Amino acid sequence: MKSPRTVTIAVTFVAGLYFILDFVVPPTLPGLSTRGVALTTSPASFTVEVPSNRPATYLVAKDDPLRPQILVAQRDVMGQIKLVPTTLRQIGPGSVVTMRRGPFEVKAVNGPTILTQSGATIQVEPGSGSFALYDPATGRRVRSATAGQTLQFEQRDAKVLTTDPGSIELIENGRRATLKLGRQSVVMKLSRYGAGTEIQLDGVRPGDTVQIGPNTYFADNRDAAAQFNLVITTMAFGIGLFSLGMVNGQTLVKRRSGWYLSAFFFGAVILGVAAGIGKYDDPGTKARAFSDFVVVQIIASVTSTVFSLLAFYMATAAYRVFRVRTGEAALMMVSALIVMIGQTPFGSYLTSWMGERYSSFWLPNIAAWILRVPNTGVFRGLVFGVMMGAFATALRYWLSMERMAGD
Amino acid sequence: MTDRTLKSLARLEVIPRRTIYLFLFVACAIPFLVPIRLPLHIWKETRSAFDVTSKCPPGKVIAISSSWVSGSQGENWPQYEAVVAHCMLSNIPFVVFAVDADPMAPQMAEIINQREAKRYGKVYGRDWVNLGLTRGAPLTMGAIGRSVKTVFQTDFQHTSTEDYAKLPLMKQVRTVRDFYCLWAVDYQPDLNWVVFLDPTGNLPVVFACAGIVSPTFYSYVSSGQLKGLMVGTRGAAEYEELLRDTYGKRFDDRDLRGNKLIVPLAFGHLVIIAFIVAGNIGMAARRRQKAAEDNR
Amino acid sequence: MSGYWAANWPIWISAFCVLAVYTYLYKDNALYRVMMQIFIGVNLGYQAVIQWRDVLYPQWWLPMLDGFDALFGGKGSPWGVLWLLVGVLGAMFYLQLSRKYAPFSKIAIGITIGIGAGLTFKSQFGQNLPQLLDSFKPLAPSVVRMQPKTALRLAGSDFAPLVDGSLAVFVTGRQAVAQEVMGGVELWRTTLPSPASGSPVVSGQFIDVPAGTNVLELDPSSGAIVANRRSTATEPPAVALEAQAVYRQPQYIHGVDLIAKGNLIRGVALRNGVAEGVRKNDELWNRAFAEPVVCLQSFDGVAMVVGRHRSELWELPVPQAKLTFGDYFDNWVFVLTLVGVMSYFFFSFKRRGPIPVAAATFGRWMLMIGFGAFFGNTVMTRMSFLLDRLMFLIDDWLRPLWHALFR
Amino acid sequence: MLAFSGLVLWKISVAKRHPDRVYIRPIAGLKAIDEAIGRAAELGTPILFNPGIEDFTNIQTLAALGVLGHVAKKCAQFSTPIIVTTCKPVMVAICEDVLRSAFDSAGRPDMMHVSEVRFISTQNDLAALGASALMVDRRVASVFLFGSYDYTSLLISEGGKIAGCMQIAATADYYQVPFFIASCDYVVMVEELFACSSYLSREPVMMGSVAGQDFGKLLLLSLLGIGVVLATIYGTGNPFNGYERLFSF
Repeated sequence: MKSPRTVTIAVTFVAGLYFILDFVVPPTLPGLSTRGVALTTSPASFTVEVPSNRPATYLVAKDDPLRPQILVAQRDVMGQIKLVPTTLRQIGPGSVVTMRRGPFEVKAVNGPTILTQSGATIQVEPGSGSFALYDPATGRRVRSATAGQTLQFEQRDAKVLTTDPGSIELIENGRRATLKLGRQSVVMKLSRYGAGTEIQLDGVRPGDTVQIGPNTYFADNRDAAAQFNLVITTMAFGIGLFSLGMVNGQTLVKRRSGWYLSAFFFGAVILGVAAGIGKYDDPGTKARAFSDFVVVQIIASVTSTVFSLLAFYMATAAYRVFRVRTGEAALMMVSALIVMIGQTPFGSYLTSWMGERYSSFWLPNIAAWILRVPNTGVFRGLVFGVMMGAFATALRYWLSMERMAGD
Repeated sequence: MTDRTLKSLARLEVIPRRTIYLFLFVACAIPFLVPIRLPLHIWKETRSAFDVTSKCPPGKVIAISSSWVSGSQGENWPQYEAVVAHCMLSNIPFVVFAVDADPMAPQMAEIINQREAKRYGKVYGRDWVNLGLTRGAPLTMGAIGRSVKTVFQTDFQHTSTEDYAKLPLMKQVRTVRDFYCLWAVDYQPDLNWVVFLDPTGNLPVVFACAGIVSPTFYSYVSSGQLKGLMVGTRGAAEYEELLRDTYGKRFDDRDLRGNKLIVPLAFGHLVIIAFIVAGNIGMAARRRQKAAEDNR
Repeated sequence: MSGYWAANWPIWISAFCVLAVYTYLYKDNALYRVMMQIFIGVNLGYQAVIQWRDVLYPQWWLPMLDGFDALFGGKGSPWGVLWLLVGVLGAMFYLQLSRKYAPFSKIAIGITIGIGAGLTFKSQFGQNLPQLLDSFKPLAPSVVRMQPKTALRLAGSDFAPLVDGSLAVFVTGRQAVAQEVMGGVELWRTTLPSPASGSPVVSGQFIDVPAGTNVLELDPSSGAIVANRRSTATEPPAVALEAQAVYRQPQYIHGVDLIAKGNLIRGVALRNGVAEGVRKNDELWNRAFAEPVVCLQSFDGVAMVVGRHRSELWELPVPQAKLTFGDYFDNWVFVLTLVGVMSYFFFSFKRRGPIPVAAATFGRWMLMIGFGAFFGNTVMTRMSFLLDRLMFLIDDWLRPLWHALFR
Repeated sequence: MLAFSGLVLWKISVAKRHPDRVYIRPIAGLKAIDEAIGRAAELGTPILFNPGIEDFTNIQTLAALGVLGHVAKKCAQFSTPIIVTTCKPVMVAICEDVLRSAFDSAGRPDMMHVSEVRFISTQNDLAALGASALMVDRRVASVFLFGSYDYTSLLISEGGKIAGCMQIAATADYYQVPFFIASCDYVVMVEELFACSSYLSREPVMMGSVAGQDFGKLLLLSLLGIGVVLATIYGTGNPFNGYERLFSF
């Protein structure tokens, strides 16, 4: 089969390429970006249509107390829907957003219109499910506004019609210029060190050195890429289940030796599934109590017991390996013994008679020295070597040079 | 040396594994039944961890990232216990959270919190808050630093973190600026805490880790990225010793796990060392025996 | 006794699990095998539920449903439908089970391998670069004393200049000059109607410059005079030119305090341990400025030294550790170990000559010391886990039993 | 990073043109592979291969798969069955793929029937104990432990020791190397793991990449030299003031 092989090479390359580019490519490409010192900005704006109301345009300008904070509904890693702040760049015509504005102080209320201290007017829509006034101090909903109150309001389910990213006036190579931002422009604020951080247009202040250019999308999609990776590897979990089920099923059906073990296995799987389902119940319920029992008394208990088996193995392994056969073995033994004794109370017990003056020869201090100095040297040496090995191996696999599958 | 002593000594070279297992088991069990005390040497990493925590000014909280579960409770339990006891003894409020951990992690931490709170008369919500579990390190770490309540909208019992009647402590916990320092207690704490939680690098970060991974962290302590290090049970026992020195009577009347475990630990090490020495004596004896036979 | 059983039966189950695993230490036996199968089964069933509920359900299934919902008129992003494709890709793993379609499973495997390779570059580089830079250790006391470096020259000022973000405003006589402090680009220069009599300050969105009894309001982006008003009672009276330098130190860079006297500036340690071996009030460096200092302030990793005719931005040196003989010895050991270990792992060079051979041999020795230290450290951890189980058996299981039986 | 990739690719191309010019130092543990497979063939029992505890996102696992391919080919020559154990479900598919291709290329597709890939548990300690049990049940002659390991290294290798298997281990997880030294017959240390598959296959691509990797290390060493000299002249950290802010990961 030739074509799957070619396809495989291609997808391997592309999958790796994303993560490499994400690492290498800056948020905006240096060649295509403008760099200068900002003077003034004209604010970005967007037009939305809310249910039961006419389209309205909002400016995203600083110093405006009614400047809308744009939120979109998104699922977090736990699957819950949360309102997360977003930027104008990430919403486009058609997006459904929630806008939070305020807090503002109410000056007067005139029917459905609220006049704020700063002179702006707000149209209240009584009875509309998509509009709500809040008290920012308590977070509770307020039915009607009265003069002197400090309030905040939220407009849900607003549909974005158009967006205007705004423009910026800057000094570029000693000349003044006005730059109109594109819909996907990224504004980076450069700092004395490093590549800079992305900021919003209204966060630009006179004197800031900014770099403006097209979005390279890699940084924006980092979360989605991680999610993709996680999902696709988790999907392979079923193969393990299937393989184990096959092996145990065959043993059970054909009554091979140890078939009773397989019977226990299937029983245990059912128990495990039940415990897993119970885990998501609220604390206090029976299912949850059962799940906690299985997790704490069986899974946790066995896990830590298996962990502790290693202490025994360690003892026999140490007994076997630490023999003064060669100089190297002796070195390994001595350093292990010092570290072992130095970490227990016996260490200082045996050597503290030397007094403070020779405290650097106390066993705990020698042990600490071994850990801090030669051990760090060895560790770094190994790490650098491993890094190089990992780079080379990764390169071979990425470019499908490795004949792993023997083709 | 006679041939017979040599011969019996040479048997030390091949001690059956079950004998070693038995000796180890018994040696570790004895100190549990017969109380023994040994003096402790306090390593400078532990001392600096203690000093950092002690200096917490009023109005600040200590953040503890407790991401361990029963698998590593042999070391992390005493460590976490010592840190919590320290916070409660010196009336420092703290918040606990777990990032990218097993779902059991908040419960494990809460068992210890409740036990210590009973002892020192502390109240949940006022003296500590357990914020529960979240995922997505290292990006989440930065998000916690920017706004604690955005990441943790509820605590581990689903109480809203803005419900100040139930959780008055959350009134003063907003961003990383409200933290005095971060303790990360885990089998292998994530080094990303140093970089992501407070990008300015002003927040002291202290790790409590398992002994096995500790060699990787010493270099970060010497470079100042970590302000202290609590290594395994030994670190926990030393920390308790420091608590005993500082708080005297209020702490003195009991043993936490660190002090309980450090003596059996020393005995276990001693058994292993004894067997290593025995093995070498056996090897030397056999060599000599062989040389004597060859000469004959 | 019945009360004992009601409270302690879970402990008995736990203890039974622990002891069943420990029987393996004596001999491989049927009880151990059965228990192991049960643990494997329980764990697998539990994990299967968790993988679905914690990963696939929130991160794949729900977003996909949201996508379909959006496609048929719901809100949200229709792009979620693409997760269906991910599902198809994930299903390709299962083609491995069929002989005929097995080559197609390589596409899914290729993607995952590509991701693995791509991630390696980023993770290895990110983890190890700081390690490399930290490995540059001095081997002898340094011969050069580090001094602040001049990063930028700026305009002079009669009064403490205003620094707001990256914008700095200097006033000399009837001139006000705004420069940004990253590259020194001049934004504007304004001639004032009367000589300035104090430091400019930020007030709302404007910059206030005191001039006699009046206050001039300047637009920060163009320097245009927006208003010329009498100073109000709340504004402090204009400060006369001071002989002593004015400090404004919002940031102590690297834990260093700056002290100016006449035209000499000294960097002094703010506290003990700013660098290893440095004590509070130790002088770290001093440097003379060309003229008497009017104002000294620090921000963003630099210090701004202001004189009447010119100002400079100084990059401050990192405080150097005062190393002792012992530290240099440690550094030698560290560097030699690192080099030795790295050269031990050269594969494609034949080792010729005494130096490479000696380096590799030394590296191997140090490697053994390092391995010994790893071993010693691990013993402590493993032993702790064993003790934890012993403590469970003795304190949680046997002691209550003893009490129930004999008290 | 780009420079290093270039170096590797250049060396690979050199090795492709002049395969004889590239030298690779023999790695002690690898010579034992033939011996281990031979032992299994004599006894007529299977060998067990464990590709570590990680999945393909760990580069060591990928290196181990290279070795698995080689071992499988050798096994096909001797008609020795292979058991592969793993604790990552996704690795089942990948390992089967490697085995199938290796057997096909050795002209023994029938070997797939006697060999198997066993997923044991997602919990890696249980997987290690399960593998130890398999070693006893199947009377495994030789055990190959290649790849990334954590604390379970001793769990699995002591299991093999108790079962009396001949064991060859290789890992780049340096913490585990001492435990393998303690309980295995041959240990391929740390980085040597990455050179393994090159040494075994003697393919120009692999040899070249190892040579490139060595040049990369030489580059790193010279950087280190320059850095140390600068640090000695200027004192700690100074020429690199603020370097950490250049890289925001």
